[in-house]
Amino acid sequence: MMLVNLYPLKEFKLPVVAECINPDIFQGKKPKEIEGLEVWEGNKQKRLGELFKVEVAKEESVSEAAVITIHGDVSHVKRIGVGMKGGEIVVKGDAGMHLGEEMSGGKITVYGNVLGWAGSMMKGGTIEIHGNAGDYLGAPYRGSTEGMKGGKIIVHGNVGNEVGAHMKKGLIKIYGNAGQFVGFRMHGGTIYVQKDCGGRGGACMTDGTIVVGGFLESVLPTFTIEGLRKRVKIEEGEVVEAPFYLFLGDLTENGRGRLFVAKEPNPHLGYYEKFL
Amino acid sequence: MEEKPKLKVTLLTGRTIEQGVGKEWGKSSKEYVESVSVCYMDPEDMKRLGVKDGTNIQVSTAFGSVVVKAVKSLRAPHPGVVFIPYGPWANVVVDPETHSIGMPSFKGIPATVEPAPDKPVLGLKELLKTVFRKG
Amino acid sequence: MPVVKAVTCPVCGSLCDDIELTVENGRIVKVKNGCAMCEAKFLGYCGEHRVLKPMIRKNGGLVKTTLKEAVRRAAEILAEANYPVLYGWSSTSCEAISVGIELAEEVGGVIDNTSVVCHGPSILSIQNVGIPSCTLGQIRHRADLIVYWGSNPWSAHPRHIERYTAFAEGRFEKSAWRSYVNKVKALVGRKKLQSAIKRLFVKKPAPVPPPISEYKPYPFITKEGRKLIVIDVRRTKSAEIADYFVQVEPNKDYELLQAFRMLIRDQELEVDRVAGVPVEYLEEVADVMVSCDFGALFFGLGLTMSSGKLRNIDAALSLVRDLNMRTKFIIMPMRGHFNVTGANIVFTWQTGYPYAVDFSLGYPRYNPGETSVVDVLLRKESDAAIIVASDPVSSFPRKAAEHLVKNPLIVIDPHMNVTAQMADVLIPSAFVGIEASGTAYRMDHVPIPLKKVVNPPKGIHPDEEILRRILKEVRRIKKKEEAA
Amino acid sequence: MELLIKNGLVYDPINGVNEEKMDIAVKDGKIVEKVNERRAKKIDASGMIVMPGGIDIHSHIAGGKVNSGRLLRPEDHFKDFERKTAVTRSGVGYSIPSTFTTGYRYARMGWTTVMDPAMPPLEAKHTHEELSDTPIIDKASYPLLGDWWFVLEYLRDGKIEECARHVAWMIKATKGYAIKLVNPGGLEAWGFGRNVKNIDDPVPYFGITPREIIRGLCRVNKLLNLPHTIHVHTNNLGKPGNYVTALETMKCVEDLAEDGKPVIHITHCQFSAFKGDDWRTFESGAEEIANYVNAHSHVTMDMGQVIFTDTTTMTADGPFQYILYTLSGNKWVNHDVETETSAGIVPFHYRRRSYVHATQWSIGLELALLIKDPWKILMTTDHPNGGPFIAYPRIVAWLMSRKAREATLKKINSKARSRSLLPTIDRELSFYEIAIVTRAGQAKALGLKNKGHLGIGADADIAIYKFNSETMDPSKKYKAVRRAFKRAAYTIKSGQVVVKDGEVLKHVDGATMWLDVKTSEEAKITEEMKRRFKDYWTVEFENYPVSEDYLAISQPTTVKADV
Repeated sequence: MMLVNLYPLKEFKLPVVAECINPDIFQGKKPKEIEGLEVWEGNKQKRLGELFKVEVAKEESVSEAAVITIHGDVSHVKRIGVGMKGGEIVVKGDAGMHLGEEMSGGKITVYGNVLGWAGSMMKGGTIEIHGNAGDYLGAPYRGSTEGMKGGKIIVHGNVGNEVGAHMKKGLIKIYGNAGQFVGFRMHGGTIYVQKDCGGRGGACMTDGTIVVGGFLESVLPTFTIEGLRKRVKIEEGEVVEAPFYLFLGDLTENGRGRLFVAKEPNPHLGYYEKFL
Repeated sequence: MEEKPKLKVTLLTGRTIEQGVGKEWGKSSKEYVESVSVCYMDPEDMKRLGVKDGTNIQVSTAFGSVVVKAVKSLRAPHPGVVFIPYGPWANVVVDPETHSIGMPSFKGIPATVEPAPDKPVLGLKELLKTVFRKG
Repeated sequence: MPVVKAVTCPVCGSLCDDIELTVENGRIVKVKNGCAMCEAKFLGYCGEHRVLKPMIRKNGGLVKTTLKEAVRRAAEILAEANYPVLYGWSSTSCEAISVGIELAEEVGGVIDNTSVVCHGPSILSIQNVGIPSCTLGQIRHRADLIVYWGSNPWSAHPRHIERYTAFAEGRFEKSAWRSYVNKVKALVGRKKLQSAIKRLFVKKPAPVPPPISEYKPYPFITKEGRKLIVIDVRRTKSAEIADYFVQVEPNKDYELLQAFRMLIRDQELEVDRVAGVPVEYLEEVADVMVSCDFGALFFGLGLTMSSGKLRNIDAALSLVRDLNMRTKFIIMPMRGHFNVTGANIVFTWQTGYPYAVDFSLGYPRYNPGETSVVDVLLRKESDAAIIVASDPVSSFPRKAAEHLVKNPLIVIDPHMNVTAQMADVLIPSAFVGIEASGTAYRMDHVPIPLKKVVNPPKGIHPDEEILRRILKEVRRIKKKEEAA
Repeated sequence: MELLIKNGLVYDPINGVNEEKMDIAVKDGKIVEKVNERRAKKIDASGMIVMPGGIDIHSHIAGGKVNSGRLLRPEDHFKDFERKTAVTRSGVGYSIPSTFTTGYRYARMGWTTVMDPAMPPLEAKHTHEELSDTPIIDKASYPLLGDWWFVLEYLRDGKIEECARHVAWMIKATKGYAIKLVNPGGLEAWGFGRNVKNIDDPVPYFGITPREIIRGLCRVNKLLNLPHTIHVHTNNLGKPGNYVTALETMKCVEDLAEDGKPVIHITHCQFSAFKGDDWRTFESGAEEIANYVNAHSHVTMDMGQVIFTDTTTMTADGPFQYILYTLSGNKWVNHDVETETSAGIVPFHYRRRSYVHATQWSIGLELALLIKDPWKILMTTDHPNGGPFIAYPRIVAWLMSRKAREATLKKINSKARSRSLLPTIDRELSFYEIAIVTRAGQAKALGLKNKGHLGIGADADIAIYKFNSETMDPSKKYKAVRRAFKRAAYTIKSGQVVVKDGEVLKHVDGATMWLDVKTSEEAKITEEMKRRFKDYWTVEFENYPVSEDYLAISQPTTVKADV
């Protein structure tokens, strides 16, 4: 296994674009070669070694995928792990936008917060964020309907708006709160928000599952109540044992999406029980 | 001590024709300043708060606090909704959150309004000096 | 006295081009056909707040300098910057915008226009849904239903209704204005007509439903001909001249729009009210939408800026798209600045993207939220800025403006506006559309020429010319650096 | 500046030159008899093909509709970008490239003249602003006139000469090059969400039929002596069974032809050559169309070839685009233009595995191969409707090589493959014929006297491709043909070398061509027009025309009309 440690040489102020921080790219490269990889700081092209101290800790076998550990705040560094197919990235600090965009395998772990578009257009692999995540987690690029197609994103803190927009497959679990428009226009897959959720959850969804464990201000008028459920399964080995309202929608899109909302924290939804 | 009346409201900011006209006369013009350092309120809300047309009030949000003149809205009723025209005064209190779409939140911001008859409405220069320490 | 006809008004996105100006001794003395904002612009543009000399900040204060020196200093700032912001562009000509984009590319900066804080969200949703639209003449000729949603044309686009919508005269649809006028004719003499109309405008009691708390289903208008509906959180002046007004609870437009989408497909709602409005009432409005021959929905910042932002527009666009299954319906954003549409258009043809374009990697990248100016400022990433024909310090939230002001700031503007007062380099420019010619795009994408009516003050150049000089100087500096 | 291209294998069909090893001399932007050998810059073209610069008779590259398509599709651009270089501007692709990139990409393939085929007159300034920002290539644009209220009313009232004068005025006012008709009558009906069903279905409120519009404008075109014929996008485009409409459209002007000269151009004919009652029974109508065209001489057409890729459809045919939206569920832009026309945009992905798409691909090639005379069927993709123009090298390969066609046939929908006529067609176009369908024929159809050939006095727009046609068989080496056309060895525009080995060396402006149509009775229509102007449009009369300032390089051609 190849272990690479990256230490930021300074506090970044300008945006840095560092697509090269990717286990597939580091794999089999010598420290000098890694230092020589292309990055951009603001409008200047630089080498990775100019911004990071590169330390190759272990270099035993070339066959196994690399593990990259970033020590420090890289919240201004964008596009870490973009398109990665295997290996692992660990960020001990905050990470910038587009973390793990279009990744298809491997794992990214962040012990800190990340900005928007983490796991955007993801196809496989795992992203685990121990802090908060920004907007558009797992959502596609502007104008695109190619949402998340696979893989798993776990966030232990809160997330912003439009989590899992256009999602087709895969799983997003949020153990904190989520912003508005969770699962906007989603077509499949599962999104679980353990705590509270901003409004408009499931807007324009056509299929897939959204589970809200906490407070949801209101359900869109374009959803219809389907029934009460005693428990909801999130994935293999994770079941939430509590009564949930089940809504179906979004009817504006002739959707069959399932929106589970915990009964107990949402007494205002008791209104719907008359339809059951 | 008597507790000051305070009103929880939703703050909208936006265009008015006065601001639109004032803007064309120039941003340092009296017309412009007078058209944007005001807060339109529902007359019932004003009664509740004990302020008259022209009384100074302090509008506060999670992002800042600014003193402007209360003006009786001609578009009432809209209880619980106050309106400040676009401009430097409004900017002190609007929500900078863009939700990653580039646009801050200029409308629908939770705010409180309280009478501030003793506090002055800052002029443009003073306001800028206080906020930016430049100019 | 010479009268210049068919002048285009450089104020709002309606871009009225029928203005007649009387010019006397090189000054505009009379404005015909314009609204209040138009008059203020043409009569007041050259007021006391005009900047007449380039200025540079020295020891904390702005001091006069030469154009050459100001251009040199501006070019230096931009050439040295690692992540400059180039912002504004909606109140200048397409020709100037074009040079601005070339400058942004040359200095590897982020170029953004004011649509980012007005209809940027609309554009983002257009990129998801598309937009069924048309030019304004189509509405004038054909629309028998006009809806303004979260938009107050009376204040922001004063002649919109009269020129293009409810009160305009079309081939297939007659002006609803006439029915008002006829009423007045019977009462007053022809001479007093104008003032009577004014009175009618101000005093006409509109059939306004009671406030939200006591909403009752209201019998819908059975009016023949064109119908005008206004939907807003406040009873604006536009709402008063409407045939009908729907008052929506603040921040609930999304729910209302989605509910309409269901109703126009004859689907049932399980709730009694949406956004504070009883469902029976909404059903009536939905019926009117479905049964019109040609409907037009105009939306304003009331939709793009309230909670839900871009997705409010997503819903509005989807609603209108869905309505086309039943009838002809179009939708159009009410664009504010006179050439904000042009800024989007020029940006798009040159870079592929309508605003928030980042050239730092040498090619156009676009992702509002990431490459948009307010976000760049809030993340404190930029290290210099040039502002052209805009006043961000008076329109951005304080936190964003603070970072803008902290770094070297170049301002090109005819006026001593709020941002200009914070500038490190201030270059006064000519008023495009008054002192300089060019092209602007109306809110419906129709290009209209801007006229040069009078000469600018001595030594004052159009934005285009100033930007060209800066670009040339930047290239000179960069060449020198490369040689060194 | 003088230039000498030596020892190339020259293909110049207009002058009957077929693979002749000869030198081409260039001076001051024109082809000349000879130049001073010592002074001239020399290009060694031995073992290479030399042709006139490519011409595209129908490619949506500029204007409101194209730009709305760009705006609509950031996801189309973000992975296909071009960095700024010392000589070129940056930009993006893919199916709707930004203007600078459009110019460079055409030039890289050796194309030097491109016609934008759909200009809404009210927004003509926009088209010209973009054309002026499209470097290197020469261009022109066709104003959309088939649903213009003036035309409908004059033709309804039988005032053909009045109509002609107004059309002449309009071509001048918009700086246009030809009369464009799109779904004539259908676009006016679309103003109220309707359409016309066939060429004899009256236009609501106007009392005129598409047939009358087509015939009327065809006669106007002749009265005005315009260099190109009317350029027609047929009614019912994109609908199963529409080959009948295409045939009727061609037939309806048969009697207006004289001396065997073409009087109508049916554009992107593939989209109008559908047989069947619905999408299930859909099949190719190419044979029927080809039989008609082979038997008549009054028609030219272009292919509108489909490429299997993700592209963006955009036409002035609002009702067609709406149908495409309902079929695909993709995002949809509609833009109707008052008193004139409409437009629609829908992103579209042509898939090999789709029966309909694969059959469309086949139809385009069937037309090009079954129509015997290459001067009658020109190569286009109706960019970006069938696919982006950067796919031209692939189409050239398909036309020249049975093997190339078979390679693609193998990968398409099996039902489409079994019904395709392509396996029964052995024809393979020669380079001489390729030079016709991509250059000479295009120039002839457009009436461009100085383009599409390498005779003395012609514009020195020249493409040189690295393919030795003497030693290599394009039928077998079709991949080499593709490579050669993708990156021209040299592109010469107005006598300047602008591309070498597929790299752009120079950013130069191209000209915008337009017609200055002189009517004998100089239009007293102005007063009349001014009056009606206010009724019909929402801009002032004097703000309507496009001034020459909007054209980076203005290149008018004077045309003397018979009215």
